[in-house]
Amino acid sequence: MWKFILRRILIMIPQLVLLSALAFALAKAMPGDVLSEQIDMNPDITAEHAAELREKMGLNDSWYVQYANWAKGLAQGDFGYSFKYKMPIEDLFAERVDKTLLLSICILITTYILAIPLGIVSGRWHEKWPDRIITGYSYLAFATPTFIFALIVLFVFGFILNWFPTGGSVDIYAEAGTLEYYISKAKHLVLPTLSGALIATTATIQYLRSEIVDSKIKDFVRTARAKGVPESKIYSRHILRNSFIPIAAFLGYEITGLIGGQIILERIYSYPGLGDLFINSIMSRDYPVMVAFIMVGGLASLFGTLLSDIILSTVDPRIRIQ
Amino acid sequence: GGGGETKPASKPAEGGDKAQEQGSAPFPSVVKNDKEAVKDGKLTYGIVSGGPLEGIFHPNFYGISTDAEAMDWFYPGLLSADDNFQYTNDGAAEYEISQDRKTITLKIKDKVKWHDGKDVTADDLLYSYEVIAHPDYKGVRFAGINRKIVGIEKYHKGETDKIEGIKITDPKTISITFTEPDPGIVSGIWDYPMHREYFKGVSIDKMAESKQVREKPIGFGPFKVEKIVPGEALSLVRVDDYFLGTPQLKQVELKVIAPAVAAASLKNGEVDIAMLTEDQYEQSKESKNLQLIGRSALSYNYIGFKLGKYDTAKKTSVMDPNAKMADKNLRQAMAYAIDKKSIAEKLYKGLRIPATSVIPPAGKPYHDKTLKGYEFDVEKAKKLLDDAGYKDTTGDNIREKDGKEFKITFAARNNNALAEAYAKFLLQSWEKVGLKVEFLDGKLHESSKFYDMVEADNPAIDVFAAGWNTGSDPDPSGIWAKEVGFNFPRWVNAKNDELLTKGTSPEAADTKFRIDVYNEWQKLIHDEAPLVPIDYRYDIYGVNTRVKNFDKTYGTKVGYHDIAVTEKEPVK
Amino acid sequence: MAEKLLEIKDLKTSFRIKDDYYAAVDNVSITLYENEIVAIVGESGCGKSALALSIMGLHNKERTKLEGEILYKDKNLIKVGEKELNKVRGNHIGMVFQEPLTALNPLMTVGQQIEENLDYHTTLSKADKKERTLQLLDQVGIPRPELTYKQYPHELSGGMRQRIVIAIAIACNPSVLIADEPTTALDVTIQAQILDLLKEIQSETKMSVVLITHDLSVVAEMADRVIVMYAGQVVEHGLVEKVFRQPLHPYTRSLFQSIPTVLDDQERLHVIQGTVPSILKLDRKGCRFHPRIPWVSSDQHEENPTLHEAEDGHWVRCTCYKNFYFENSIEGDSHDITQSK
Amino acid sequence: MTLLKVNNLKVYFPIRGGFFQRVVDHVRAVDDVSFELNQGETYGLVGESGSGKSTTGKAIMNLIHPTDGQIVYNDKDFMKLSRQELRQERKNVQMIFQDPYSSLNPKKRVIDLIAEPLRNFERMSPTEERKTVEMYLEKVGLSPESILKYPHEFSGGQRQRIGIARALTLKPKLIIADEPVSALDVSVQAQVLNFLQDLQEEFNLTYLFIGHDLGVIRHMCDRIGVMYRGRLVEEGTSEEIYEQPQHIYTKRLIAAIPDISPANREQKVAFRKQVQQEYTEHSVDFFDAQGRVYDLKNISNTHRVALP
Amino acid sequence: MAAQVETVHTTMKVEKTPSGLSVAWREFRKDKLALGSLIFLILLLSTVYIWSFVLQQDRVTEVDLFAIHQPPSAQYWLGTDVGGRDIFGQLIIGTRNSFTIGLSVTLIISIFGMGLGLIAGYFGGSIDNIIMRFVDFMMILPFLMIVIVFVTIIPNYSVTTFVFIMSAFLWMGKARLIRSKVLAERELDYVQASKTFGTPHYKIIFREVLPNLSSIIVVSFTLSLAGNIGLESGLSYLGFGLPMTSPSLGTLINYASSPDVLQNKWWVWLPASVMILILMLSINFIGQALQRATDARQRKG
Ligand SMILES: Nc1ncnc2c1ncn2[C@@H]1O[C@H](COP(=O)(O)OP(=O)(O)OP(=O)(O)O)[C@@H](O)[C@H]1O
Ligand SMILES: Nc1ncnc2c1ncn2[C@@H]1O[C@H](COP(=O)(O)OP(=O)(O)OP(=O)(O)O)[C@@H](O)[C@H]1O
Ligand SMILES: [Mg+2]
Ligand SMILES: [Mg+2]
Repeated sequence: MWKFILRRILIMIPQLVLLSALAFALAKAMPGDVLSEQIDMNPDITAEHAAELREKMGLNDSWYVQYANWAKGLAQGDFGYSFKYKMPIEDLFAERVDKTLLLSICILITTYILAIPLGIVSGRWHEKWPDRIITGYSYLAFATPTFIFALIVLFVFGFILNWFPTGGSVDIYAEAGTLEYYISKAKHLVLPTLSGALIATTATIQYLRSEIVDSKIKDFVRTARAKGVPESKIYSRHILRNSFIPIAAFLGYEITGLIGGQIILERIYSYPGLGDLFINSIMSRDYPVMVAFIMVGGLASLFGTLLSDIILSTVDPRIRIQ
Repeated sequence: GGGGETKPASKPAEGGDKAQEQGSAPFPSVVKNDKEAVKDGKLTYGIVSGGPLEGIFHPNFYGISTDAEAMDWFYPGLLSADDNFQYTNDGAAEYEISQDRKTITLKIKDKVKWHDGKDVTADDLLYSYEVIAHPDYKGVRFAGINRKIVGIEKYHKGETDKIEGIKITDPKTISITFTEPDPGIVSGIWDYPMHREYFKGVSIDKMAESKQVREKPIGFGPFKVEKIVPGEALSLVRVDDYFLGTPQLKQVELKVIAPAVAAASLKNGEVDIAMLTEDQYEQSKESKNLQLIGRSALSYNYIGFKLGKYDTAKKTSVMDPNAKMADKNLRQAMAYAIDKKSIAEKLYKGLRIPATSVIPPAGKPYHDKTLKGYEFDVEKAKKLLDDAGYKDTTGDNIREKDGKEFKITFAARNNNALAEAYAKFLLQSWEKVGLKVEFLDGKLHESSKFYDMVEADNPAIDVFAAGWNTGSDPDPSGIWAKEVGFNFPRWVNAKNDELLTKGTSPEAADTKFRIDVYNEWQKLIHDEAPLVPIDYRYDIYGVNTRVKNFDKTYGTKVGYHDIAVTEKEPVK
Repeated sequence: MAEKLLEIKDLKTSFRIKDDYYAAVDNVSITLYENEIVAIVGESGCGKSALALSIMGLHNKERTKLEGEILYKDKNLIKVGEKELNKVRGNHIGMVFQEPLTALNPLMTVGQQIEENLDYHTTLSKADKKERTLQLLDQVGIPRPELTYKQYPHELSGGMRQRIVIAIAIACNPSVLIADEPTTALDVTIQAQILDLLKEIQSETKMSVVLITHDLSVVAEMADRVIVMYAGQVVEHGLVEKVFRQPLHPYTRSLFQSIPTVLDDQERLHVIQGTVPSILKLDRKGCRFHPRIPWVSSDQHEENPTLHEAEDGHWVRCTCYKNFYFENSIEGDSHDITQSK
Repeated sequence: MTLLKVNNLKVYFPIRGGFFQRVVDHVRAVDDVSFELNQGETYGLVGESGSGKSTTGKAIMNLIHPTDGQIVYNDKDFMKLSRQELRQERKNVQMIFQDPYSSLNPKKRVIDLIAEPLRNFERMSPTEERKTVEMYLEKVGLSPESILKYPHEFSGGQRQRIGIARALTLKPKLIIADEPVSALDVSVQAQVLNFLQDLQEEFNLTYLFIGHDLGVIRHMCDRIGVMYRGRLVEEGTSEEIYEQPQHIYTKRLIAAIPDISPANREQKVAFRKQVQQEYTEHSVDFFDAQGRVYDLKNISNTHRVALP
Repeated sequence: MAAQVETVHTTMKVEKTPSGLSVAWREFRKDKLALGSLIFLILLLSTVYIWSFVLQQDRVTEVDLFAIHQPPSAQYWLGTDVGGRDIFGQLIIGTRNSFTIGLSVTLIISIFGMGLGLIAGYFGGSIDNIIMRFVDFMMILPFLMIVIVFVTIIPNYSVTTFVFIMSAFLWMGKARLIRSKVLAERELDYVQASKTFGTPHYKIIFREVLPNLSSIIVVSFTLSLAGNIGLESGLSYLGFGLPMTSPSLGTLINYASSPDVLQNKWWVWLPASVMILILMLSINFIGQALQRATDARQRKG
């Protein structure tokens, strides 16, 4: 097992190197740089001054020189410095990553909490009315653009009904560490989480449903029935456990999307997470941040796949990693 | 650019017009509320932004206007200005100009204290210069007139560690000497001190990320930062011994709200004040619990014509007589073809004003009121074109130049929701007078890319639509002088050079003289039309009816410490 | 004869296909007595599994219609509810399936799967259950029960798996064991072992075994009685010695003629024309075998063929058996059907 | 006359493992197997599942590349031939597959199925081709009208015949039949077996008949090789194998065959017990220290047994 | 000898199993929803495509400052947008564009993914290894980010380039799917059989294996078509959608990001949203019916 993980991690290294080079080349291929944006409508900076700043930031070097410098830094554990946010990227990420992760995990968990029972009902009563309703819902969710749904949720529950806060991650007056603080945090998470989760359920529902439909007619289920196992136990012990395997394996891939995956929600709910940072870094040509993002994203998906494989091998005795 | 340049407080200009007269839109620039203020009120201010705050709370380092908007509450400049953007002595410091108009001497008032209780000293201002001019400094604040301080370039190159032109005579007095008597000395110097002691031990390249800037910013304004929730909110409390008097409000919360919810947040009282964009304005117009105030911004949107190239080696713009847009008549015709009024009133719902000159009305007294700009006149446009030899010879309603196909390429930014309609409308307007105009690459461009192309004189671009923030200093050299890189039209004109020099000459210390110079200059621009201003913008604020003394008038004496509320809770 | 255990009366199992029901088991009546092995033989598709699954109530309820009676201890298993049925299944009637790989849950250990049966039918303590399981594993000839107890199905060979399936089926000492082609998927040597095992268990526990197979040799070695099915019906039925000594029904006789055995040295094998008709196309009137023996004229068949007791305890359907002959001397060397357009 | 010689055939499949997924070991699917096929005979390969029967067949067919050994057909060593030569030679050896359902491409019509080998090797006009196909269809007892039908429109036995017709089009001398009837019902099985015998007579075919049903093997084969763990344990005529098995494994295999006569029931059980006992007692004598089968030794002209 | 040459006709007929197409058709006839969807989709799309040729794109995208945000009326059937442009015209052209995009992307990724999947699966070994490592690498690329970068870099950004950019990052799933199926398929005897007849590899791949994957290809095609129709709407929200000269459903829906439009000007965004929904649903229903047809197990009784 450990050998397997280690080997996989070793394989990641060349992929990441390639990825970073690609990211750098792409970043440099984009027109403009971090100063172009700051110049926008600002007559105080002269073009000459801008040129001076570019030189200072090393923006005039060719991409491979910048890449070499960056790689050197990375080797020393330094991700680089954000030109735009004027701070080291580690700190920049550190400030926001927890919020994005928290939101994403809430969404992920809620998605599963919603999708699993729905998928089960749908699969169990396949082609019956509960299945039709759930399938209908999941199509609707699939076809609805996130931002429309999020806006509607926001207006209905935030403004019209006034049940939940409409932006931010926590009430500023709540004292950190107090119960009130955590309640406030939780309240702020409700709407973005729901908006994200309600329309993210489709894949899981459909997957689970078809897995259950498939599992239902498997021979071992018939064996279980022949043993006299009651129907409810047939589901809980036999059908569901087997149907969950692909879902569980999927978890790893889902984690891939956690980093910077909630841009739209974060924007609508003024939630200060990584998503905006990501778009902004592209818009403002903040190369080091862009590259760092690509790297972290790539790393996350690599670990996600690894995690999927590990999960799969732990839940499915047939796949054992030596 | 951002809000750092304009000063929150100054006394009303003598005999100055009220804000209403700055334009034709029906907005007051101050809220009206005669009710009794509630003691120790609490107010929520919404910072409208599509993303989180960057959280760089120091004038020397911040990058985006939302951070600046927050800083307005706790980190003003030392000097106040009047509605002409000339320094006054009402602020935290008084000033004096030397005879030769090369030296400005600031005296910081006694009760001006940092939020940690320490006095704001002359040395703190010096420190600020030492930082922004330092070779390790990576921000963009070392600009404008401040580069003309004696010896500062030497310091900037790292050749010396003293700035020759800045002298401290006593702990509260500082004099700054410039190499030439630039009129900008009374409107454009860097007057944000930096707490030297507080930043002790922080190296300059690490300042922007330091705790002193991000977590515990210290200013000397009416409110001080109590707590920051990174990216989303700040809570401020009043500074009881603020030198202009104890602020009325006890507590202020500044929080980021998404543009999409700004109107709704105002309407249900979630925030008391927030800036509004055009489409939220529509929504908020009807809200009973709101007053809308506005002021015309120090900016204008324009279409520019590429007339030449920037010669990097010679560091000057060079006009190309064969440029497609070289014909003045063509440019004027294109200007006449645009229905600016409809753009302002229909597309922008009256939140914009048709522009007449390249100094916006807010930049008075230099704004030339007599200029009428190019008023919409299709016939005139057509005639101009006909006369200049742009005639439709093929009968397809598209003009040819001397019988040859004539096609103009137009570049525009995609910077807001209406940008597409705006740019498309311009295109159609030109088509209506028979000019074939196409978007560069068939689409609008993202801002960074747009400026990159315009600045690099992308040969494909003939016409471009952009905007400028003029800042409070009327000197337009930064974008009009032939040497500067931002002279995007690459327009070179002897008269222009002359007037620009005149505008910053010692005589220009005389406002009257300067007004005349710039009026003449504005006319020149109008006639030559290297670029044509299209509209001026209004900054609109939605304000809850319980708010009192929120005044956005330029040069107002009413400061943030005067803001009060007349109800305990926001009106819904 | 011993006591009746299970009595199937006029069982008709029909599947819904496109809104219509088609019977795969058509009026089958079988009585199972204590302590005997009854074999059911027939070609693929003649309804053997459908019958077995009907007894266990394992058909998809929505698509299957069961008519007739399956009486076990005076309870009609067709009529009782799911709960009652579950008390019988696995407890009084056990079942062994054909494919030992798929019949076991890949995610549960062998131990868990056997104990699951005990969970629902006994009140044994945990320790007792484990003890019983180990004992069962030993009984079915697993060499190291303690080890196998913790293993997963995929870690076992085919023969071992089939032993586990048997262990599950007999965990609660059922009085009836239904084995649907328990050895078809296995090698000859393993088949012999499994059959021996079944036999051994049967003689130890005295339970009754219904053995479904298509291999007549297996029947010869194992069964006391044999039931020959064709197209959903029982066509011949009797004690093994009698049927094997003198098969009566044309179908049974053809079957015997068509298998190559180690012993006989016939040059050519008999070929039964055609194939077992699908339940959709089946002509349900008259003798169902008659299309496959076209040379026997139709008046030789009964109009409504019934089971006749040809000799004591030896039943055969339709009168055609009396006049049946093989077509020519090289028995039935005719190629079967070709497509007529 | 010897048609095919398999000399010291070895097929090893690598087992990967360790940190870099290197080959750590091999599955010796076929481990040094040699036998010969004479013109016109049917040679049977039997053995339990996984003993390497199919692998041997596939290696002869070049579907699997042998690790080592020679396959000499008509005195030509397949391993030494050039690609082109091999392609031509290969026509003489054809295969019938176990599963009549999966061995016919369900998306192709009968004509395309049967003509496939022809199209690869012969240039024929469409009419010529059609004629040939119809001819072979008739040979296997299917009406020529079936030519435009799809495989799913046929019964298992008919499908197997289509497969056989297809193998015949190249006029092979040797046919490798890998369990050609084990997926079929008894009645259909009889039909196919009879048919294979008829063809053999007509075309003077040689069969390598792979199977695990000992009844079928006995019925079909002249000589039989018994495989166990990739090795031949015994080889001889049908009589020799069935009547006088010498190797303990062969004995066990024979003993396991159920007897069709109910009367012999007790006897059979006793016999099996006896063989089993013999096996437990003496099996060590038949395998070397590693549990590997010994090399074959002649005990008569036709009979070879793996004895130490 | 004569015995086996002679053909014996008997009265018995072998059950005729229906071919793929007729199974699909039967499935459609069973499933009223799918049949309805199919008919509806054909009608809708032919209307849209024909109509969009009648409509002049230039006219539809013309800004009219005197008709901003008009509610539906006789002149503007579905009102106008922020630039006074006719929503109905944009809806028609937008539907055409969005569907064309969805279809093209799906086609490209199907062909490309299929090709690689076939090669990787059929040959296996190191070819498979190389291709799959490439696929793995493509999978870790941050899709959104790279798309945005490309959208910015590419000078002539249009429906065509959009399609290619999207396709470049969406084919991997297809390749994996096809590969896994081919891996299973190539073990089947008919592939082995073809090899023994000396059929060259490329013929085996395209003439033998590929037709047998047709049903799964068709099913995955329809399902991803449904998904790809709304492809640009998310990107439009972030400002990287299509230029206004090519109206799309995404652009129309994105007007809803202005709360005023969302709350008060339903005619701007709702029709496009509904259009996406019904397109997706009907394609989905068709896809599901096809899936049932390919998957006999799920076939309705
Ligand atoms: N669930 C079902 N739905 C529809 N038809 C069915 C179903 N199960 C079986 N059949 C049909 O019923 C007939 C009898 O099938 P059954 O499985 O009982 O045959 P069998 O004798 O067990 O054959 P085998 O030897 O192949 O197992 C066949 O024609 C089969 O196609
Ligand atoms: N491609 C392969 N890779 C690895 N091992 C293989 C491969 N093909 C076969 N084997 C192994 O080789 C051995 C022999 O297999 P083979 O298929 O020849 O057996 P067989 O005698 O034909 O069995 P059966 O009767 O089940 O068909 C088995 O252990 C099998 O697992
Ligand atoms: Mg069966
Ligand atoms: Mg085999």
